Amino acid sequence: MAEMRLLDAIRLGMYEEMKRDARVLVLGEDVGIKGGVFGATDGFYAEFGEARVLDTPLAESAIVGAAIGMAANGLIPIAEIQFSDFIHPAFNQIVSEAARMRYRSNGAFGCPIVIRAPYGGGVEVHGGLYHSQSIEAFYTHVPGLKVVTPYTPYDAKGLLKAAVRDPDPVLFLEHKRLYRALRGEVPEDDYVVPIGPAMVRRQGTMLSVFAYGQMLHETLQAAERLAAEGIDAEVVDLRTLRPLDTETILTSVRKTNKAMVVYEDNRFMGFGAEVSAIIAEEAFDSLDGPIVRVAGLDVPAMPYSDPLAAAFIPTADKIAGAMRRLAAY
Amino acid sequence: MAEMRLLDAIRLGMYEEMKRDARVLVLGEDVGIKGGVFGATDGFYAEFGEARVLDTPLAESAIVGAAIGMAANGLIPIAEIQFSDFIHPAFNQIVSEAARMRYRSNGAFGCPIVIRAPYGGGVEVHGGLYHSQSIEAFYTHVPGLKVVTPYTPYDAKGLLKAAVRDPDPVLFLEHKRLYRALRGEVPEDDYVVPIGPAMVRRQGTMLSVFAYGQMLHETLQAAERLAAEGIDAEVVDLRTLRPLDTETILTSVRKTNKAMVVYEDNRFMGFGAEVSAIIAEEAFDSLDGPIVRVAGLDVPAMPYSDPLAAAFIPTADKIAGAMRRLAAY
Amino acid sequence: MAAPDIKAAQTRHEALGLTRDDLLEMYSYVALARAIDERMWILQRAGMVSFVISGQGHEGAQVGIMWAVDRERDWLVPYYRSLAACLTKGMSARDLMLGLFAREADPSSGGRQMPAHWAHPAHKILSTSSPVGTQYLHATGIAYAAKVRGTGEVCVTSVGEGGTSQGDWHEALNFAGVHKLPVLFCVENNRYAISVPTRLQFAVQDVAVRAAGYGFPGIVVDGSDVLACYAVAREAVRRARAGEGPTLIECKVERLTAHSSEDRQEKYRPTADVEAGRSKDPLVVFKHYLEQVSVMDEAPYTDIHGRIKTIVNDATEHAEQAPWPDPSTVTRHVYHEG
Amino acid sequence: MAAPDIKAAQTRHEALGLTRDDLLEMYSYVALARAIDERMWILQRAGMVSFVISGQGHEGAQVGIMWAVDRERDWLVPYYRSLAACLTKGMSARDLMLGLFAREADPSSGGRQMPAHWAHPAHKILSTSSPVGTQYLHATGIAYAAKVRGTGEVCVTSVGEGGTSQGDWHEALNFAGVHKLPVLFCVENNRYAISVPTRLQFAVQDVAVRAAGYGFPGIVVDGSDVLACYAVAREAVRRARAGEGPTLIECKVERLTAHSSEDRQEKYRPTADVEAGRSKDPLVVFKHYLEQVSVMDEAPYTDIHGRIKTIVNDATEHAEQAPWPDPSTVTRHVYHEG
Ligand SMILES: Cc1ncc(C[n+]2csc(CCOP(=O)(O)OP(=O)(O)O)c2C)c(N)n1
Ligand SMILES: Cc1ncc(C[n+]2csc(CCOP(=O)(O)OP(=O)(O)O)c2C)c(N)n1
Ligand SMILES: [Mg+2]
Ligand SMILES: [Mg+2]
Repeated sequence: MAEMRLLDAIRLGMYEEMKRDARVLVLGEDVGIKGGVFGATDGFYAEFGEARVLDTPLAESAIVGAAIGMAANGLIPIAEIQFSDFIHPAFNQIVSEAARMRYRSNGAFGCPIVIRAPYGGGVEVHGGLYHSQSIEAFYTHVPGLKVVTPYTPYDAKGLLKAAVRDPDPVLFLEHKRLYRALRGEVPEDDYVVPIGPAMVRRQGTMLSVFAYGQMLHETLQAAERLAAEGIDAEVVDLRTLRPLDTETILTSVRKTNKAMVVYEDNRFMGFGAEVSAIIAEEAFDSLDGPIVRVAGLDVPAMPYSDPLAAAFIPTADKIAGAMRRLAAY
Repeated sequence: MAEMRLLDAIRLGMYEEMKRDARVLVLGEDVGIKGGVFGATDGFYAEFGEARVLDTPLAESAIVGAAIGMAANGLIPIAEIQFSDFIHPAFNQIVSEAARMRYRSNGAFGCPIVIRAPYGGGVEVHGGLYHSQSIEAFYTHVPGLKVVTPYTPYDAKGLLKAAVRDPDPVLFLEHKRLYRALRGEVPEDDYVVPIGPAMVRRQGTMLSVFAYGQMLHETLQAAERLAAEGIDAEVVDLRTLRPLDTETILTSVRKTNKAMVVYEDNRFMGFGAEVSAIIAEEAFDSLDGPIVRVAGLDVPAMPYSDPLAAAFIPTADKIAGAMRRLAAY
Repeated sequence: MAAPDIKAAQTRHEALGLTRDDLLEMYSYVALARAIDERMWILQRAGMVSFVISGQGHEGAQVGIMWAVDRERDWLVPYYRSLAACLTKGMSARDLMLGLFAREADPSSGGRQMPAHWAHPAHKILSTSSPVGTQYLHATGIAYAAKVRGTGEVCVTSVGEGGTSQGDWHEALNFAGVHKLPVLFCVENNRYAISVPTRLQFAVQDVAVRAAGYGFPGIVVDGSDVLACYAVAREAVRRARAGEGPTLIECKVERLTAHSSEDRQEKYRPTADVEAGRSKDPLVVFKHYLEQVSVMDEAPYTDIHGRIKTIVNDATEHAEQAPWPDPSTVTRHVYHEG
Repeated sequence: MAAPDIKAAQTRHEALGLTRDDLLEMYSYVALARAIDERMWILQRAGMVSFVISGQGHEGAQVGIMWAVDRERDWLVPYYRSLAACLTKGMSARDLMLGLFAREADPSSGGRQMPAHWAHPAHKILSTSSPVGTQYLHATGIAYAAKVRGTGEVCVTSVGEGGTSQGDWHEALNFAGVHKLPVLFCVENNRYAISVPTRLQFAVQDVAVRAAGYGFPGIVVDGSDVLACYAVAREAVRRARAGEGPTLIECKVERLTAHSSEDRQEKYRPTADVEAGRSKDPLVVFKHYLEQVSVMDEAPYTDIHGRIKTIVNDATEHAEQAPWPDPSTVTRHVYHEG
């Protein structure tokens, strides 16, 4: 069992799936000889060749649109969007086409594609307005699509393999700050982490905090600090954002009676709104306090200049503060 | 003061603005000689000429992208998207460009454009999967964009004129079922309905229901029926979805202590999630019951075949049922 | 295009290796497509169905092109005017009528899509959407898979001339050109995108010239000339199978009806223009050719149109009596049902 | 392109109506752009700034083209390699350095955007984003407004050859062609889109040939030849002002650095290929020309480079000492502040 980074786990997951199944291919910008701008497909070109490790023209709609056709004709494409910020030109192909192929054909045609997209920002990402965005809010609204975002290297490999084997389109979101930040145990064997179930990362009794990606990391740090203050928080890793594991969310809230959701994306209409709305409708009787959202600011995106970037994003400090207030409520 | 339909009020609003200000122009598919597929620009071509009533090539990204450039160089474009379902190819131009021009230039450049889009469905619309959709969830998540959707002909003209005069990009959503369904008083004079404030359409004491567009119509009918049963509901027309009039929402909930939101769009991550989340966080102490959402099904879109379309959409009946349950809670 | 004189004409279909029976079968498809189409309008006017969008005027080009493909092996990624192409590819009149009536047994979508959104897995006709132009990229992906899997399949797709303005159209041609993919990109240029004339759609006479910018041939062909379309498509299919890459085929056709049952074309289209279109009616032009080469006369004509009448009546009654979708199925097939 | 012999050379710039002073000024812009660019890399390597993306190799084409526009009246919609174009259009070295350091006084975005996202309302340089290709449509809209408002403005925009694969690129050329808009569509073809070579980007040798599909001229020009670029742009500007429509200008240039400070080009680009590029360095090529026509010798050279050194040092110090944005301003300018 090897220790590795999230990025390596994703690469390994893809590598194993390409070895296992000749129908699997990767396509995107710079995924070939360069191995991707983050190195997720490093070495694939030499190993699998140009036909299965395809440097596409610079056109995201074509990357997704062609992948849909490839899937219709027997391949299993893993499309890499270089930065999630650049997935928008493919919005119509994802929403109107990939996500609806099965429904509109009454089950006759499917669309087994995986769309990988590095997302998220932070001062150390230096991504500015167009290399920092969270995009899950747009895509989790789309029936027919599945949306996952791993936190641990173990989940990264397991969820990636589950995504490749899934008969429906999966948007696989990878937070850039997690790529190299943490290492974790990743078994060599062929395991999958099922798409769907959330995971309680920290057991607690006084409040439930729901998060994913980098914000889960910040939340866990905040929870540790608060533990020292005697505030015992439960922290849940949502992992799969659609279909969402409502049961695990409600079970946790019914236990702690207080709920908070943390996300990096813009607050208004961000993913936390749905989590909050589900709790407000289905666990109302269990609530002993308001459902709190801690999120990114409602400005177009994270600015580049360090002081502005720092002002945009929720940190362990901000999260801990909000948890303290909710616990004391 | 003339009685007119929503469609006529929108046409009148555009007509008056084009008369008033030579910088205003309309562009889109079939807006010229044909006057638009719904007739919203009927007669404009003859009156204002081809340069200001522009039939564009069949390309939505170009319609919005060119409008952004026109606005940067002194014009005020009203871009018509023929059906809201077809706005998606312009997603990148709207989200990455129009909505960010001001923020990314630190206030140096603006983007005064209006994007009109007929949306929504229903059995009598016969629109199927791609001529029925609600799109507000995607665009209300975008800081820098304003999103409005009128219910009365009076509001339609007033909000349209406010949108044209707004220095920022405004997405103007027009529910197709309201185009010809209702008539209402529309003054000849040059008034605007400000973007922002919501409007209480029905005063009530026992629960608050928030809605907009066609669902507001269904909700008002449901409220009348319930009144006969002694259930006195307050009904609020949100009208402007972004920036949202949080004050009016919270004031109403603090009065009735029960909240419900109705929308035609898919339930999961639909606009009602944000309304619910705001209430759950800021009016928690006032709540005597769960925050209920009544919405469209979580299937890709409204199917064409009548029985399936009917199964998709919330009706006055379904809404009344949910109101009864909440009132009785 | 003036009617070719008999000598030339005879050499035409013979030169193409088409028999008398081929011609009559091709004619039957054009005529059947037209008959189904006309029936659809009648049903819509009678209020029995709520919407119709038509392929009248486009049938000749579609039958000519589809005649050049292997109907078992190859793919079709159609658009909403591809009625004749879908018929030729193997869908039945019943299949099409079930879609018009939006019944449960509609093989295209089970009544979920508007009419004219044809699909059929058994006939390798991919499900398409309403947003114009997206299908070009799906055809490109299908062709890429055919190439890397070595299946020898060719993919035919089509769109109107207005659809060529979409970014996806460009991205598809570019992608397919880079990889020399086995795909036929057809443009059915009927001079209007609803009401928008070509002069406001693009600044060129023939959109086919754009193929040069993608590294493959672009051909302009008279869409009312079934044999000319067949000839062009046959060469394009040959190139595709030989690994020589895509071909862009622009068929000049006429829209013999309004855009759809929602459109009133009198408002933007001069009567003279509509009338002029009639001279390009492929059904008339093809029949004329068959008469000239004495393949068609009273007997086969009556016979063919008699059979067609039966088929259309049967399809209409079948679809009309077919059950509606069960409302409870509205939530099915959002995701794979394991 | 071999160095032109002196006789031809003299006639070249004289034939273009350029004086000795023009040439020296043009050279100064190329050299200043290069000097700022090189300083940016030094600062990034020294860890004083976090990111740099470079225009090295593209400066000659940009200065040549911008020399043909009216710097007061006309518009520029740049891309991230347009450093020299922005300088020539009127931005100062300080303006550019303030952007690199992301300081409050950065006129392009107040430090909100990554470096190389230049903008300046006073100089009619539109703010651009990172998504490749979107700016082509903005330039088209600006040109449409210029046409209907009768301002006589011309709009210049640019993108890399990879950007030509985007749907927006096609939609912009098509729209501009239909309305014969006053716009110069420049493509700076440096043979790579990060690591992707042109053979995987498009199937044509010269992407300029696509202009024929939009009804206007497409010109290929050696981007290391400042005068050739000026000549082509001058004619394109004349056409634009005369209402004759757009021109697509493909400048063959070389990327003399890695894609950006994040890229390691050794992995995908042979050293020989990088070396070959040096022979197309516009700074060297242009200096060589100026020497041949004895416009450049010791004196002006020392003088120009002396001034440039001062300018770059001043701009660097100025930007480095400039205040950071106030965090509280992060929420400003989402909407108009009335
Ligand atoms: C993306 C998109 N925009 C707009 C529409 C509405 N619409 C449907 S058909 C059509 C015109 C298509 O014209 P053309 O491509 O020439 O095909 P034709 O109908 O003439 O065969 C339009 C604008 C659509 N379906 N999709
Ligand atoms: C829509 C979009 N997709 C991907 C990227 C990431 N990206 C930035 S530059 C670049 C390559 C651009 O190549 P080219 O257009 O040739 O311009 P060059 O950098 O060579 O001048 C890519 C893929 C982006 N910025 N925008
Ligand atoms: Mg057409
Ligand atoms: Mg390049």
